[in-house]
Amino acid sequence: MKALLEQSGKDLTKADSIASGVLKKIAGFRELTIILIILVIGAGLSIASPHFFSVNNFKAIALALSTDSIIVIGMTLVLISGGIDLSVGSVMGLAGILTARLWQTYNLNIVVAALIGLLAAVFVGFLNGLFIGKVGVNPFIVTMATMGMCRGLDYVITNGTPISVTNMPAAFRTLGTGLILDILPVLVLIMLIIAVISDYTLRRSSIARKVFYIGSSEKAAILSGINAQNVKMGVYIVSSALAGIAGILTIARFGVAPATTGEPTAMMTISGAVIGGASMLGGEGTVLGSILGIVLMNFIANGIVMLNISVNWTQFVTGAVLMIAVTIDYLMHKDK
Amino acid sequence: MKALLEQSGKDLTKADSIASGVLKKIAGFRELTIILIILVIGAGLSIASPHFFSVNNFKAIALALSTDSIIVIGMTLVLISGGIDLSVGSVMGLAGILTARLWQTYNLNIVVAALIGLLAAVFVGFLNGLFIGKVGVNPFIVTMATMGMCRGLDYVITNGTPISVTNMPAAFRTLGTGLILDILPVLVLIMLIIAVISDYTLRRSSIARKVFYIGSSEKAAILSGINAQNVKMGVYIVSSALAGIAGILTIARFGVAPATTGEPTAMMTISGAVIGGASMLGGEGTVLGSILGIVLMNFIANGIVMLNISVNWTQFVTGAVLMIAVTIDYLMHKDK
Amino acid sequence: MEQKTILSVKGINKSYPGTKALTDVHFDLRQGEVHALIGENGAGKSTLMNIVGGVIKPDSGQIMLNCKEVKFHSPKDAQDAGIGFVHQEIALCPHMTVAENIYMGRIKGNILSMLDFSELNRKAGEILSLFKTGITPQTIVRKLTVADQQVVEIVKALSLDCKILVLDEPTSSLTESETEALFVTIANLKARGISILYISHKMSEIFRICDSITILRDGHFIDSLKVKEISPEIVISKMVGRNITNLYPPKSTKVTEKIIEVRNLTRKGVFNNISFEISKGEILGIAGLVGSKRTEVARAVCGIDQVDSGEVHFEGEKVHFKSYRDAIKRGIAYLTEDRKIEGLFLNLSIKKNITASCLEKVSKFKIINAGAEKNWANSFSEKLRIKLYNVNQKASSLSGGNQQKIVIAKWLSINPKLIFMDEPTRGIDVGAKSEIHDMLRKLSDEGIGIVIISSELPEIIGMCDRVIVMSEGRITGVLDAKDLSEEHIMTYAASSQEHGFAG
Amino acid sequence: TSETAAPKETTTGAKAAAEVMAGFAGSPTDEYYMCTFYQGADYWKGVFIGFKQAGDALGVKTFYMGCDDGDAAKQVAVFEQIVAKKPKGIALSPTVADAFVEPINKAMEAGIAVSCFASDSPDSKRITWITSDDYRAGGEAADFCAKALGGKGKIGILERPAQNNHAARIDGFEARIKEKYPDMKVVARGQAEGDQTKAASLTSAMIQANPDLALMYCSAGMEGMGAGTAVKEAKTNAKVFCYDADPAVIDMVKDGTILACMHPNTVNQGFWSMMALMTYNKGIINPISDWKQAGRSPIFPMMNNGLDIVTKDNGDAFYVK
Ligand SMILES: Nc1ncnc2c1ncn2[C@@H]1O[C@H](COP(=O)(O)OP(=O)(O)OP(=O)(O)O)[C@@H](O)[C@H]1O
Ligand SMILES: Nc1ncnc2c1ncn2[C@@H]1O[C@H](COP(=O)(O)OP(=O)(O)OP(=O)(O)O)[C@@H](O)[C@H]1O
Ligand SMILES: [Mg+2]
Ligand SMILES: [Mg+2]
Repeated sequence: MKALLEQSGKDLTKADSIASGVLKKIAGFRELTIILIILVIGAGLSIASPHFFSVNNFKAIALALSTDSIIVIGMTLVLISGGIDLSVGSVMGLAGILTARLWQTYNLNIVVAALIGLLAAVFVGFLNGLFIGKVGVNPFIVTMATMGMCRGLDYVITNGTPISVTNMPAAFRTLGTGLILDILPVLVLIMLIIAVISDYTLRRSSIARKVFYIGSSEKAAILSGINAQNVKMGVYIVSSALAGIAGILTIARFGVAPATTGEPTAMMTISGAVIGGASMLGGEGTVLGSILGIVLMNFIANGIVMLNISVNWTQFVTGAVLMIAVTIDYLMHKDK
Repeated sequence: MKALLEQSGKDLTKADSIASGVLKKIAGFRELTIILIILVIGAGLSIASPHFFSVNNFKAIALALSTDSIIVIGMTLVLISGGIDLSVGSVMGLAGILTARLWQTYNLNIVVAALIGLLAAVFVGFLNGLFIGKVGVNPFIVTMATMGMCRGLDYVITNGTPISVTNMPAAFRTLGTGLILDILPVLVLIMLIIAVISDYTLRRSSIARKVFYIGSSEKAAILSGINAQNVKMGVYIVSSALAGIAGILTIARFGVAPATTGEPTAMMTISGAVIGGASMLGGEGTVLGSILGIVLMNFIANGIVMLNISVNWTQFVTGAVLMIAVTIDYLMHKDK
Repeated sequence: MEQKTILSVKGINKSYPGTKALTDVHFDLRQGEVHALIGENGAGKSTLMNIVGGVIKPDSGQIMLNCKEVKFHSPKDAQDAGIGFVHQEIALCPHMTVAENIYMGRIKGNILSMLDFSELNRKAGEILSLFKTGITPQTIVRKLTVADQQVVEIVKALSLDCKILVLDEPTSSLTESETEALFVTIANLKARGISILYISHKMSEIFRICDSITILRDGHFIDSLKVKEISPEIVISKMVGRNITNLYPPKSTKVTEKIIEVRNLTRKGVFNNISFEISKGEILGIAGLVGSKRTEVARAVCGIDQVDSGEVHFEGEKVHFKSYRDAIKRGIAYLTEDRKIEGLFLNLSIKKNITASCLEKVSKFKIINAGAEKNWANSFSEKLRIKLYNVNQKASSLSGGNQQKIVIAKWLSINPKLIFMDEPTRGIDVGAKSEIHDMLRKLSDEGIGIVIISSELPEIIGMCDRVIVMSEGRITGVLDAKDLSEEHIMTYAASSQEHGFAG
Repeated sequence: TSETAAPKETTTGAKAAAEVMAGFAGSPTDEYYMCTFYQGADYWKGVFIGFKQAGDALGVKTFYMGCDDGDAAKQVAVFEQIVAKKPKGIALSPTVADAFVEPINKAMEAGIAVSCFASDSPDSKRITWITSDDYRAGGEAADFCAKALGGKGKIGILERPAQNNHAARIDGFEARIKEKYPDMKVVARGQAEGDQTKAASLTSAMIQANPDLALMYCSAGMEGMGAGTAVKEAKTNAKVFCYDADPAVIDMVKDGTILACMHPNTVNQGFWSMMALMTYNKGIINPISDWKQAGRSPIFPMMNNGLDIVTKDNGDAFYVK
């Protein structure tokens, strides 16, 4: 009898330890708290507003956050490398605007036009990488300068007037406006595909690990023979390229390319990434976390409309909720 | 004869070494290159435009940069501590708007109103310090949240409509509009006084030194017996207080308090400080350098007006000049 | 049998602003030999190795590898040429796992560049097992102690398939057992024909494992010798330019009143029931293996970490330090074992580093007197013989040993009444070490309480008047000066039960 | 609702002016500036077209300068630096009225004529204000929308509350709704800060919260385009009304994404600003014996440059080039 008891006792402990192991694994999962916070906010909104928890609202939110989610992937990479990229918004604008201008005024094939737009974005990333990685100038200033230059080009190319491309080929516009099975926007699908691939790549690929090495300790990385210059170059190119893709998708969605496209993007994506656990000092960050950061911000924005909060209070409430959310997130990770 | 030669040879070397010592001292002076760059841009503009080198233009530039120069001092301190303060612009707005509302709607004495406005700013600094210093949340997110909250309050207090206070007591408005000897604006004088005192304090005071220690290595600072929490608290309070002062001076200058006051301020002051040698990683920065950074940015902006650069090209030119300037500055400091 | 020369450097010069680090230095390294590079702090050893390792470029000079001249433009070039390097300053990525750090620089995935982490961890675990430490490949490096990080550094270099291995003070933070493991590995490598360049300030090590020695002094080549043909005394005199006879100062003569008494200090899960006392005039040693929680005890007494129970009596009065600041105010200081992260402000000047904890001493009305601060720093750098160009130099531009001296200067600056020194002479050359030891004895004679935590048993034995030995967070033995020997200490350090000293 | 001539005729008007008023011409060294905030916005382009046409006709140099954002301090800095260049006149659209009182007065004292357009600084000594009157535009927009919706329905608003002229567009609209259309109700308001993605997110959230939303009223074109896309994506029948008839907006009006947009006659605004400045400088008109002593401007205190509502039917007529 005693033996039996002991036996079952042992099993219990074992089961217990497995359970606690799983629990630990889950608790150690960096993104858990932010997911919980998002769920809590979501639950609150579902109770407070009958319209929040609906397929259509989620579709709307997903559409709203898809381009930022694409761009935040690049931003995450940049932050992990220990840098910052303020130029994403204006690069996003540039790619879209150039594509629109080439198609509309110069009658280029839309695919060719989009490729050139993307190439222009990549070129800006190359410039950023050149000055930051090779020359060694401060990333904040370099990307602020390229931000200004690209935004300038956005004005020059549009001449201040939004370029209208509503009549672009339907296949192209489908990228921004299409719906799959009448429920999943193509844009959201594209975002999800990019996100899943890059989340996996960031965790698994040896090239992406190099970005972590550099951000964690550039000196150690260089001493170990990692070519920090090239890796940084790559990081800024990826960031710009993703911004470029987002820019092209944006014109496909709206059918218009104004010079101001992407003005709030840099702040939005930096915040999203930092909320999601990326460190401004480098070495830390995940794609999942960053996208969750963007989701959190969009939930707050959506909630404000759902709860019919007055325009004047919008920014106050956003700030306050953000403060509470990140403080909770921080406190829950403090010991780890 | 030979002895004589040797003698003089020796002396020559000595004179040489004194001269090179002085040269080294000057060359070692961090702010030298940026001063040179400013002088070169100034010289270029003087040649290109007959209006640049004029008392009125310099007065206009000095007025334009005075509030940013006050705020950049706090930003420098924050950056030295290894943090960042995105809330300065909205705090600047808040102090001015609250002062204006208290005076205009509640008929408070202007001095009392201004003190309350300043107190509100200090309180925001306290909040920033609390969450960043004591709790330990990321400075970017905390100040982004307080930025949102203050901007929100700015909208709530103004209700979106700029508060007009043109008829404030003359003595108060003199702070913003007065001229000394018909040439030196009072506002510029105030800025200069604050700048000189804080430049000295930052170089010399033991409290300010602690900010450098924390920014250079927070761990080492704590293990040297420095109360990092309190120092950080202080840093954010100073930053907000200076932003508050700038906000009150702004309403004295313009006689009106719009909710948007200070929107570009955070970017402007961060850039100015970084251009002037402050490090986003902490531990480095001077008041003189940061103000010179602001001067540089204002020279560029002024040059665009002076040279009648077309609106569409403004941002491009600003970005390009900035890129060139900081690259030169960087290359000249590279070896040191 | 004369082996062939694999590496030969000639006419190397390197200057920094204000300092000529190397002047016309040359030496030859033969295949399969262990070649020591020795010299005082700041003699230029690390600089020379950094040139060999492609980290910095010489102003002039040649590097011949297998009789062919090579020019390295980056550490990668040197690595590709078969040169492995353990740097003096730990250069790991703190956010990443041990395994990832070990394979940093050679990390390669499959065709899609995807990594197999379990394979990576397995391989890392294999090499790590050489050192019998508790380090697991999945641990995040940030969470390791300096000692463990040093092991990782070494393992990382060993895992390289190199022809020449440079070890710059690899044992400075290792304990005996890890040092032994390293020596076994070095012997294996040597047997495989790999050449090793070995920098250390520990003569015993050099005479145990090295075949030849190159001596540098003030950036100049002094001599290259065969170990078999020379004695430590001669090496030291060639190295410092004078004779050093008495390595350790005489022991305490009179012990007076008690300074501090620690009773039953416990921090759950870390250490238990720690009791000891220190009196004026004696130097107390704390010995133990890495992980015996010596550091944690010292930190707790200083109020850096909080305890669960126990009492501290300082100067006859019960004290409870809420923070380290309180302890510093009372004159209690802790010199950290991790100088790079916890001790130094690398991008600030030497001057500012030295005065970090005593600003009030050089300022009036909270305004720092620049002259006074400079004098203060100068006087300490003279006292500790810090090799510098001027005190406005950044701390990062000093040699490793001189950086350690700065940290010591910082704490001596506060005129402490009691100081815990965690590995105080790590990386410090023999000459300076004996000066520091003399100074500690002098301070102790002046009535300052001194506690030395050291993994270097000779230092413990040579310096201390009383030693407590710790193991797994408990005090397992207390030894008086007359009973001090390596065997006794090691017995207690390895035991898990409390002993009184019997015999 | 169309009150003024189409742009084409304005051009003819400029030529006519040049012929009739030959003696009115300025000197080619005279410089006239136009100064705005959010300088890249399309709105100002139309204004500058008119400003430049008049300037060319009168033989003076015209320039356009401004600041990138809506920050009063920044715009004042640009304005004061323009003043330092001692031009003959400045046409100004101030971001915040009172912030410009002193700077305008100082410029006037220094002999530089300043007139306001679009937005105003009424307490300053500026010689005149030329505008389409945004408050009235808001009222007319309300009438138009009410008619299109049959006088009832829920309304969402996208606004830029800190900008005087945008605020007036909203205030005028709301006042008219309250006054005349009891069955129409504003149920949601938001600010998208000129970003179409934000505008789209806000609009879709508003539609989710109010599935029967009938109208999105937007104080600017960027907001209108974003709202239009969101309405399409949500597949509801909500209509979008906005301002700024730039070509992209007109395209969307024509394809039905946007119901209609308000077009202030910007070219006229610029043209008459130039004319007013010149008239003032040349002292051509002196309505009373001594206007300087009387402390008033010799010319009209305000001029309405008119506005149009651009719909599917008349859209083609409004492409400015
Ligand atoms: N970046 C630098 N700037 C200026 N001086 C430097 C720099 N790096 C090294 N030095 C100087 O070069 C000299 C040689 O330094 P090195 O690090 O080679 O000494 P070391 O022999 O390794 O000393 P230790 O035993 O203390 O490690 C020192 O005087 C040091 O201060
Ligand atoms: N029981 C243990 N078994 C194996 N390793 C341990 C154990 N406890 C601690 N360690 C290792 O030792 C480290 C803790 O070192 P700690 O600082 O406590 O040692 P210490 O005695 O102070 O040594 P030192 O004086 O060299 O710093 C941990 O990072 C851990 O890796
Ligand atoms: Mg060294
Ligand atoms: Mg330890």
